Amino acid sequence: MDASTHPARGGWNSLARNYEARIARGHALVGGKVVPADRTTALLEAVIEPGDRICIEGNNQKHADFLARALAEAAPERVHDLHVVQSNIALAPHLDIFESGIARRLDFCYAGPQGLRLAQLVAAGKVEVGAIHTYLELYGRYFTDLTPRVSLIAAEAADRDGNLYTGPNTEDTPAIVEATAFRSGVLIAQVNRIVDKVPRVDVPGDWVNYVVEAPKPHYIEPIFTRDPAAITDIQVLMAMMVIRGIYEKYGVTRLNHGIGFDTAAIELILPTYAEELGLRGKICRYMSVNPCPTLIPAIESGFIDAIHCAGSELGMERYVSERSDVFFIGRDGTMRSNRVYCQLAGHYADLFIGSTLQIDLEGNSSTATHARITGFGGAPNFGSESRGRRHGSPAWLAAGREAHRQGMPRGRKLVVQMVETFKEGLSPTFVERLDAWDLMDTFNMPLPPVMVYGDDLTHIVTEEGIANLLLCDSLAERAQAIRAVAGYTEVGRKRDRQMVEMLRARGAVVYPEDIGVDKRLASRDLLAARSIKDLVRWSDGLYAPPARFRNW
Amino acid sequence: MERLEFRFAGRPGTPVAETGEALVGVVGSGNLEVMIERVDLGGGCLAVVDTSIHGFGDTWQQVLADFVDRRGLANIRLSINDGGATPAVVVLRLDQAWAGLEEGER
Amino acid sequence: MNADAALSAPPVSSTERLIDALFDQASISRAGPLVTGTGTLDGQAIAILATAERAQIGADLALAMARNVLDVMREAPGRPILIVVDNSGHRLGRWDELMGNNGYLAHLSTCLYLARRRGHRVIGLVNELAVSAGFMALGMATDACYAMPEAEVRVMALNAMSRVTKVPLDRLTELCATSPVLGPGVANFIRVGALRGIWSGDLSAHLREALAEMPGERDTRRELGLERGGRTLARDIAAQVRAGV
Amino acid sequence: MIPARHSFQEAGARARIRALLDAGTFREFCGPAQRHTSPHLPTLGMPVAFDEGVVVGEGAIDGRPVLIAAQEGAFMGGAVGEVHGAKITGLIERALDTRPDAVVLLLDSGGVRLHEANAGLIAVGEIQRAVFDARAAGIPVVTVIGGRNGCYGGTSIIARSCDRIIASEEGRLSVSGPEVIEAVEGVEEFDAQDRALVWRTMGAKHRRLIGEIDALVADDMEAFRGAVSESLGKSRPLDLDELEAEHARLAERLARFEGVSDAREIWAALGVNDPDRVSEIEADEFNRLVATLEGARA
Repeated sequence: MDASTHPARGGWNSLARNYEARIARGHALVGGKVVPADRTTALLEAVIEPGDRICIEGNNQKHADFLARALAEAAPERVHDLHVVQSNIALAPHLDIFESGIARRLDFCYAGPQGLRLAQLVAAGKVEVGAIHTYLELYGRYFTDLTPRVSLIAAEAADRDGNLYTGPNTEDTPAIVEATAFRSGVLIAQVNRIVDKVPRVDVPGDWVNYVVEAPKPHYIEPIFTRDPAAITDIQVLMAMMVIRGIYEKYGVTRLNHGIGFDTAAIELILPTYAEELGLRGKICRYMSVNPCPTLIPAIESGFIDAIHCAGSELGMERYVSERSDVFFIGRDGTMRSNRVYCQLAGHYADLFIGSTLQIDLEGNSSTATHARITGFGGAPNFGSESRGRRHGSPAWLAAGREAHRQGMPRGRKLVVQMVETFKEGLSPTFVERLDAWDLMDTFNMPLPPVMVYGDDLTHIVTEEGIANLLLCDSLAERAQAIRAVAGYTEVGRKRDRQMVEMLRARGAVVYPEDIGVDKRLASRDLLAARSIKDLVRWSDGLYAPPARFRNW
Repeated sequence: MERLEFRFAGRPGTPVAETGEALVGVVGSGNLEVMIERVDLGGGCLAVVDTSIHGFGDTWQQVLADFVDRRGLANIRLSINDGGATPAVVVLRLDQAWAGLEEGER
Repeated sequence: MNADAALSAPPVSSTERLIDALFDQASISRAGPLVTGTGTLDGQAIAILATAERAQIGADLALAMARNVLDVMREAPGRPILIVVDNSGHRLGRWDELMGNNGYLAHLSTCLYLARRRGHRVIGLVNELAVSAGFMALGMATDACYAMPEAEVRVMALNAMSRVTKVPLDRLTELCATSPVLGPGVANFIRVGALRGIWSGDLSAHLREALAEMPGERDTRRELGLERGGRTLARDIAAQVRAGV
Repeated sequence: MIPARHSFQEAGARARIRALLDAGTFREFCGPAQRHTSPHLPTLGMPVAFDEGVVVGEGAIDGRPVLIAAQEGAFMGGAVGEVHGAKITGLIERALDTRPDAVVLLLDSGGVRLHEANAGLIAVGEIQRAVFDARAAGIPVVTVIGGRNGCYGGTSIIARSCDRIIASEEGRLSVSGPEVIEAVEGVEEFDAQDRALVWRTMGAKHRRLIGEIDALVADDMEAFRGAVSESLGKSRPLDLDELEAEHARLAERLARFEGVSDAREIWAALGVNDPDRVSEIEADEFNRLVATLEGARA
């Protein structure tokens, strides 16, 4: 760190003085807040200093892609050794800057499609990984030791004063902006259009230093759209078990769904299976999740009272706008999302349910695969016991009674993994040892990259049945309960049949027939929508799916 | 492709009561078709599996043995064309095939 | 189209040279890839419907060919038709698909079928190349189809086939050596019964012979395929289904 | 609007036949227990299907006898191989012997099966010949399109060789697949990922508007059954006058739409007020639109 920023040696406002100097250099170049697109790289070279901590906004969906490319075109003699602190590494320029030496150090959450190249760059010594975080952790560190000096963000529109409208995909912007703007950092926004008056102010203009109208709208990926046509009978069976064996049993009303086909199957049988069971109004009333199109039938049939979203989803804009009783909508009529609040809401909900790639005998699960660094995203925060929670709810208390059968009465968040025993290509989901251990060695990580720890997990649902880990009294019992639902995997075939029967008698292992799930009904016929077109029909034409999902 | 054949004792000596067959499922990636037929096997059962994924003989053996056992089958021939289905899908199709055979006989 | 063709005066195609060699006398005109006219052999007039230069059969070309067949039916009832097939298949393009090229190709083969029913002998001869739908709509819509020795008939080139089927090219090439159902080539299409045979040497004699043959009532290509060992199951399966077994 | 229908597209070949025919009337020929599988697929290391991916047989619709074939789209994309093709050919030829009220072909296919390409191509030609023979004998042949594969390649030519085509909005009918056009001619010519473009160019609504198919129905078994039932016993003549009329129709289309690059231009020219909405409307509204346009033309 520059010596002049230390109070003992350079006064109390060195960050602010440094900020003023940067802004002076920037204004000398571009004259005002609005930056012509072709001057963007020059501006970045002027306001970014070597060694800066920098955030290039990259969320699940919205990406400051134009600014990322502009930075990648900067001269490495002028801009180098940057420390990148951003949630998602999703685009090629995010890594190009490491290849060229513009950046050196990286703290992030999730790498997704760039995971393979990131691993190669780490191996080549081009990227020093500080740590891989969950979203809330990284944002937490923005407000402690990793505050960005310069943040490059993306918004839908700006006015000439720099007021920003993010549209439905607000996502991570508020967290980045707040940390940067209030600690003498520089904020540069790319917008799709500069207008006279923004529809609503998501970021006040006096926090924003520069706006650039990007030549093309920022990149948005429809990553939460699951085509019901791809949901299988097996997934329907698992969804039935989740509804009867968990949602109905505990009375789960506040929850967070993962974004896979498994949880989409649950959403799509709420209006059919759960409705017939008389569960409307009793389960699934409040959700913390993106506006996944597969939620439409459940919303339309009156299951869901309210949804808060971390971000939006392409094609859902009009539908969401027209359902302001359910979604969080601005005065302008479009949704406001916010990843931090959504993560927070989900953390204190009654239940998280998601999928994973591997589970071991303690119930630890991981989505890590060899040769890739993928990271965590938000699942570990959603998928963990909320030990700071103090308010009661029927589901939380019911789970608590199972979890704490002696001593101090407590509540318990339900954390559920929903997996098939084998994945496509016949690789087993249940393993004695997670690949995460090898990954730790390969990439020199401090810990194996575990997504959800076994002691946070309460239930595993497979096509075979449900393992209720709350009712297991020892690690040995826990392992047997897991084996009992692991089907024909090696792990499953090594089950001790006697012990499994004992666990079943206790309710720690539950098979479909034990909870009145009729396997013969487990077919796609139960899905309220079996195609994207059906979702459009449910939405009364308000949902406008992206072209790639259409078949009409 | 790998061909696997399994014989199960079933209920030895059981005479063939009726004839019939049922076909369920379609061969495709991650899917399979199962044909179930009543034939005279002296009370035993036979399964012939043609699968596109090699090296899962043990798993097939166990899945099929459980099925024969669970249903108490005799004189049943199972013919399977497999495009790499998971055991979950195999079990589902076996149950559907059995239901189809019984339905055809009603 | 006519005017353009006259202006650019393309070099004489192998299709036109072939037509010259087949007939005592032939009067043909060329419009782009389409070659039509009348030939005489032993004093008998034969309608000629041909394409040249490995034509791509777009909706417009298919329609023009169908027009020609309809005209022959109206103006010269019973006159035999010789189709010289030389194409790279149907034209791949947005406009052709917008128009519904499959409908145009089907219309062309329907016209040829009707001509056969109305007593026109329809003979096919593959000159340079016949590909997939271009072979189906023309060569296979005849009473009998033959090929020149250097011609090629195919569904798809092997390397493209390898990409689509994900079978390695080496393996495909190896299999083609033994399997007549798989790879391109006139010899394979003869073995599966899609082509009657090869015309070489005295071409007029071949044509004379083909014209003299009485058209069969039934589609006998399955039988040919069985006799020649290229398609061993089709005949019996079709017969069994026809018998309702 | 709540979709609570019995989807044709969702169903497999056997379920489609069950739903279209009168209960209990179906009798299958060359069924799976006979194991007439492809001898060619195993040489390429591919799995076979006991019914070769097509179900053929006879039954009744509203008490009237029909022959019916259903391609199983989930097996090798419904592609036509030697045995698959021979089953369909034999079925259509049976019509000459039994004279049913229709032969119904449920096509769901990408065309010729490349793993036995030559046998598949000639099989497609033989099916087409059998269709013509049946039609010439006065037996209507009806094509039904509503599966995931649409109706492409050689099967698209078979479809248009029949008397009548019934399709759902999800159906597609074209000789070239979008991916093939893109691969050969480039993404500028055709972006196969742009599925709205695919359906606008090859989908059943466009085909219905330009007159390439005869009936558009919702993706609903009952709707399909009704449309097939209406087609029973109705032949289109196979004579010179009919072909001249067809020719005039096809010629007019090419002349009128020369150089057009998007279906919406065509729809507008045909009198559709809001071409952008055509893709969005349901079958019944679409059919009202078609009726209005046809009324205006008459």
